[in-house]
Amino acid sequence: MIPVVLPHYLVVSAALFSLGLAGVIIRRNALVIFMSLELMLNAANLALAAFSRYNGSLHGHVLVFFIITVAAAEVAVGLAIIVALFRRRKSVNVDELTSMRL
Amino acid sequence: MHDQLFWFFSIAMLLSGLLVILSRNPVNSAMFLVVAMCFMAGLFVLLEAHFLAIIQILVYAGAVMVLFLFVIMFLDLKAERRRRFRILTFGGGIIVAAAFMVKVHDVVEDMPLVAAKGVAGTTEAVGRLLFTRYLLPFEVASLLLLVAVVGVVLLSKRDLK
Amino acid sequence: MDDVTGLLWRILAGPLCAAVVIVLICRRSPFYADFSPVMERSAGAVIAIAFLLGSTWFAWMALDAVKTGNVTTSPTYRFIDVGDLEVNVNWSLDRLSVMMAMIVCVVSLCIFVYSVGYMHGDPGINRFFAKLSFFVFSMLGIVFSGNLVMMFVFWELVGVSSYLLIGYWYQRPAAAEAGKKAFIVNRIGDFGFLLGILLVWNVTGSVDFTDIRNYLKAHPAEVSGGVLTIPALLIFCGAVGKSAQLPLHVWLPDAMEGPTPVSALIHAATMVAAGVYMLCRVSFLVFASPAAMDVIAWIGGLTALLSAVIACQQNDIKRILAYSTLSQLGYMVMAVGLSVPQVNGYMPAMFHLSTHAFFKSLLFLSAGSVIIAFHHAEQDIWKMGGLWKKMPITTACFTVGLLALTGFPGLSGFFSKETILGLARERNEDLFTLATVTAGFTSFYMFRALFVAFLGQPRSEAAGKVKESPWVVLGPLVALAILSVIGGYTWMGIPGWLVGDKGLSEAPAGTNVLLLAMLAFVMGLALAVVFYLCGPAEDPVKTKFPFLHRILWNKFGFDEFYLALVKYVQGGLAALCELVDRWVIAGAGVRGTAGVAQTLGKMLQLFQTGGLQTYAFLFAAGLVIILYYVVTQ
Amino acid sequence: MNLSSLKLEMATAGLGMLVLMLGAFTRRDDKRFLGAISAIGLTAILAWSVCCGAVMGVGFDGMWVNDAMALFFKRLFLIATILVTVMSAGFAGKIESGVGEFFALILFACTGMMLTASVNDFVMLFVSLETVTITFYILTSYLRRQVPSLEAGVKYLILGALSSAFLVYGITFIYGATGGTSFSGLAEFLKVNGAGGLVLLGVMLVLAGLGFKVASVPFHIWVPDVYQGAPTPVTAFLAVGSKAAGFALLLRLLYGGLLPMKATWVALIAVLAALTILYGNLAAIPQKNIKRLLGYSSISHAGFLLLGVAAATAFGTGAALFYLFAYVFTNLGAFLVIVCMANATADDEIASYAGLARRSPLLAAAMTVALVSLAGVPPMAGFFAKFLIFSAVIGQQLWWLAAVGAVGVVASLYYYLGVVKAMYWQEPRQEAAIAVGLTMKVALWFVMAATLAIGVFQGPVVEWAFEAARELVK
Repeated sequence: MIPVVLPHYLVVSAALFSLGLAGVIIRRNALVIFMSLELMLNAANLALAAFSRYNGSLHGHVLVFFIITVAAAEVAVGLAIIVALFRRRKSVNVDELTSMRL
Repeated sequence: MHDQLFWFFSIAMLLSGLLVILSRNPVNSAMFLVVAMCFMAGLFVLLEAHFLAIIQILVYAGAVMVLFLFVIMFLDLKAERRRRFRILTFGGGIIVAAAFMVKVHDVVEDMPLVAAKGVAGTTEAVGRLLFTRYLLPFEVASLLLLVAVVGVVLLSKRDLK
Repeated sequence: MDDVTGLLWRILAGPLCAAVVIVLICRRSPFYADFSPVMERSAGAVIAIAFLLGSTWFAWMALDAVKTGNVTTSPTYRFIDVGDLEVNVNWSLDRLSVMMAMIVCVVSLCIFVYSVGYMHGDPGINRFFAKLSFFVFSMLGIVFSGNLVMMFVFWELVGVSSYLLIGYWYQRPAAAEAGKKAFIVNRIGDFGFLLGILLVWNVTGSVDFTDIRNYLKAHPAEVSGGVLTIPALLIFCGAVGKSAQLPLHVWLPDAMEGPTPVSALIHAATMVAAGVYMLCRVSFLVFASPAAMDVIAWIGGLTALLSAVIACQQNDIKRILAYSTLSQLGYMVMAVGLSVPQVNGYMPAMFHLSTHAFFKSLLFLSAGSVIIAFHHAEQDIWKMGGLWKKMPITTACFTVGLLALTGFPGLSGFFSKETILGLARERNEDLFTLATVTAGFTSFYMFRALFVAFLGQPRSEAAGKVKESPWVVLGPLVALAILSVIGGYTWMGIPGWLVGDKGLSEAPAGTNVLLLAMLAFVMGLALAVVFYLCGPAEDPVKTKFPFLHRILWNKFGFDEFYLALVKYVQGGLAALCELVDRWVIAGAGVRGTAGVAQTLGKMLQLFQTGGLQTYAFLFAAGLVIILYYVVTQ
Repeated sequence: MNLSSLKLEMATAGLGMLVLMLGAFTRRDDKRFLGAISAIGLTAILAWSVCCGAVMGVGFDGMWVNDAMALFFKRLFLIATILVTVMSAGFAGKIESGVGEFFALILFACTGMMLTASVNDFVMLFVSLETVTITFYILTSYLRRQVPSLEAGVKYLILGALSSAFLVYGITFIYGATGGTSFSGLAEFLKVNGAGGLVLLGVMLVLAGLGFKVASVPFHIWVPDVYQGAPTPVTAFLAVGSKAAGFALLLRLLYGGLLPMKATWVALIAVLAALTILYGNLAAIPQKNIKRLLGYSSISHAGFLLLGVAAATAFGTGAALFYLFAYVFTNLGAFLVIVCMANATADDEIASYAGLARRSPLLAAAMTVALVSLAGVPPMAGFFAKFLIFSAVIGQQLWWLAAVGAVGVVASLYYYLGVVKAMYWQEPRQEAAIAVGLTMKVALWFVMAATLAIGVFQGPVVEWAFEAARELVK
């Protein structure tokens, strides 16, 4: 078995990112889309931690810290908007959000 | 040991990730997301990012995912009804994601290999960096959190005052 | 050297102040409640005319100052200054600009006075005068601009005011549509103009007329070999739009939806001539590129012929004049293209421009006088007829204008047209032939209009009840008629003035040209006499009249050939030109462009499905495409 | 270099907190004066920035840079925010709850934008950009009783989060390749190693994130929907503020970090600019809703701005800065009219603008000035902006770009004039005159005068913009 090095972590991270991307595109439920976005951010975190390890600096860790902070804020705001939308529309499906088009 | 754990955590995390986007019931998605995050914390530990592993569990799995679950319960969301399968969106999504994956893989493959350098991401080390060099963004993040708090309160207030 | 910058400011300020003052005070207001009706009805006209008189006076002083020779202007304000690009507010004060300014002022004055009569009782009369004054301001701005950028700015302002005035009667959908069309078509040309300006700047490093001229003089080697062809042609694009040359001429006939004084001032005498003026202004640039001059000459010549042919089959009196304007503008543009820099320079073009300004506005105003007599309800010449008895002065004025336009000896148009024809004879035989044929058509369609609309018997009930217009309308007509008669004589000095110190050199081709031109005139006249003098109720070219056919058959044996020629060739040609005009150029060119844009717009909107998933997909797909293009190993 | 170099941002954030506090302690129906406080406070900060010279230089370990361009953008954001608060005061009647917070959030967004102007590090870029973006998520969905606002909010939220994810991933790769997060470190790396796969991938992902902010094709897709649904002052703020912030970051990154790979990004931005111009202008033609129309128009203006960036000279950058400045006044003028009209007619359909000239000559005039300036007709500010951009492009001999721009300009006339035509030459649906409040009147006159004045006496602004650009490009 080949030893695990940086590219392995990066490929895992890219796979997770792509999973998230696919989720954003194919899912209808706004909440699940949001979860997929979290997957994408997590993929970035993983890559950052890996780079930090192999670059020998902790800047990546700090960046992860900021990403987690921002993501938490984003999730809070996003869920609030989705809840408000649910109250008006009784649905969280994004494919029903087509009152504005063309 | 490190390598075996890496494969275990990675494969488990990716599987949970896959299940997040494939579960029809949002509660299941959320639960798989929590699982994925816990495996991710494991990977962080392997990378000697101890501080990150802890806040990954505390903030993500603990706070963020609880928020998700709370909202799902609050809105009383049921599993999605099976609907017309939209091949275009589905296929498009898969193709784009795969294309992205392939591109990143190609790029990563060509990277020069370097050995890991032993820098441990302890709370102390990260904290020192955070409060010296990264003080400015740290303060800006506080403004961001204030905005988020104000916004969330406003948007989710039930009554109109 | 006298610095007369202040004088120029005063010339420009007159109409602008008039516009501002009218907008500000001519309305209902508690401050002068008792005078409100006066303010609303007639104050605008008085203010506009008074200020314009002032400007005319100052323009005359400027002319006087230039005559003595020792004048200069100073740049007053730095307009743009960014590194390599520096534009000052500076002015051109020379023989060319003061003469153009005088023409603009004098013709405007006549038309302002005339408008008092023509627009009588119109509720928006103050608005009308404000816009008209604003137009005069912008036009004078073009005339005096000292560099290309300023000229472009005023150029656009003129376009805007023309747009506003064409659409003056906003109750008519056609008027709004015509205004928009004029504006958009003009902008296509203007964009070429703008690119041309930037190219000239790129080549010579300046946009100032004097600097460019000096640069061209100082660096003959660097600008030879066609470097200036593209810039000159792009600048010519601006003239193509504004002076309505092929293929952007489509807006001008539609612009006749505006009030007649507007048609006379803007779409006959001044604004459309701005393209020609601009070419003369940058003549040093145009003359530096023989290839560009050829293109210009041919476009001018073809426009002249095509429009003259189309005019033969028009029935709306203003449209006939509009096509005639196109045709005469074609002459001027052709003259620019054929100019001989060393001899008379742009003189022939500007000479024709000035005489044309007089007689064409005269023709339009006479037509307007007829339209007044029909209570703004009729413009079809086949519903008129017999007007000469009831409206002798109008008829006389129209005839004077007509004779001047067709180049009848002794009137102003004769001299200027002879100059152009002489030039063409000398420089390009093909274009000379073209121009002479055009002259024949010109005389044909103009006499057709005269015979049908003014002579013979009334063709409709309304035509029997017309009355001569009041003197406020006739006064300007007479003034312009006098100018149309005398404008071309040597003692008026227009050609001599334009050539300046170099002295006028006589065209050698004299009698020969004169003879051919007269032949064309007579042939056109003869044809018109044959077809129309006898007062047919309908156009014999369209419906073959048995009796007309018989007369022709009996009296002239070979006139059969002419009839066929007229009927098939000319009629067919006119129809074809009309068809090309309507469908190919207006259709594909203007409506088509809009149509293509509409369709494309609709297609692009297909992306905008409103579905979030689609958006996310497009976002990611776009990114992936970029990644695959840029990030290559 | 210390905290005093942050004084403008701190003052703005402080003002926001003050408004937040005051909002909590005032009666519900008396919150419009908060708008006045915001506007006056911002004006004071603007005056302060002009009077007392800022502390120039680089600080916070190279993370923060105060130079002429930063100051240019900060003033630009202050001016835009002042106008937006005035506009919001006119709009406040439509906000059901949280008027005070609305103003506070606008001020916080302004703070975020001002931060972006000085960014010189990817961590700072990410955090300040997110501050702006998250504030806009909230502002966009502020009318939480109205489905369009919420729909716009969700669309903006999800696509915005998606673009953030790409941005973050890009920063990750750049960090991985260069070992640091500063722009200058990136430039050093590129100079030594060239643009290899990993760093190039990262740069492209970051540019995609910024492309989302400036609404460049293919990351523009959110614009029409969000512009249409968001509360009008927020749309206006998005159109000028958020876009300008994106350009501030883009310029800073291109010249601070990516100068060694200039050839690559010039080609990329040139192509994207051309596509953006064509897309925005062509898709705008069939529009019926004025806000949506301005959404497409804002895409096309992003294209023209990118044209200036693609010229990649001090001239081109200066032209883009001037364009932004002109665009702020012009576009906000149009949105001021839309706010007044929405108060009177309750919808944003272009058909409602028919005969506006007779119902309110001031509104019609202001709208015409704005649209004509957007279309680039002299002597309005928009004309000189376009003129400078085209000069820059032609100066670099990018003929095809100039040609595409020309096509865009001609096409844009078609839809701008459509609105003008409706206002002046169509019968109004109803004759009732439209009342305009005093504040709005003053704002309308000011914006009209500014649009004209920048066009006619553009000297000082041009000088200012070009000075900033020269310092940036060097």
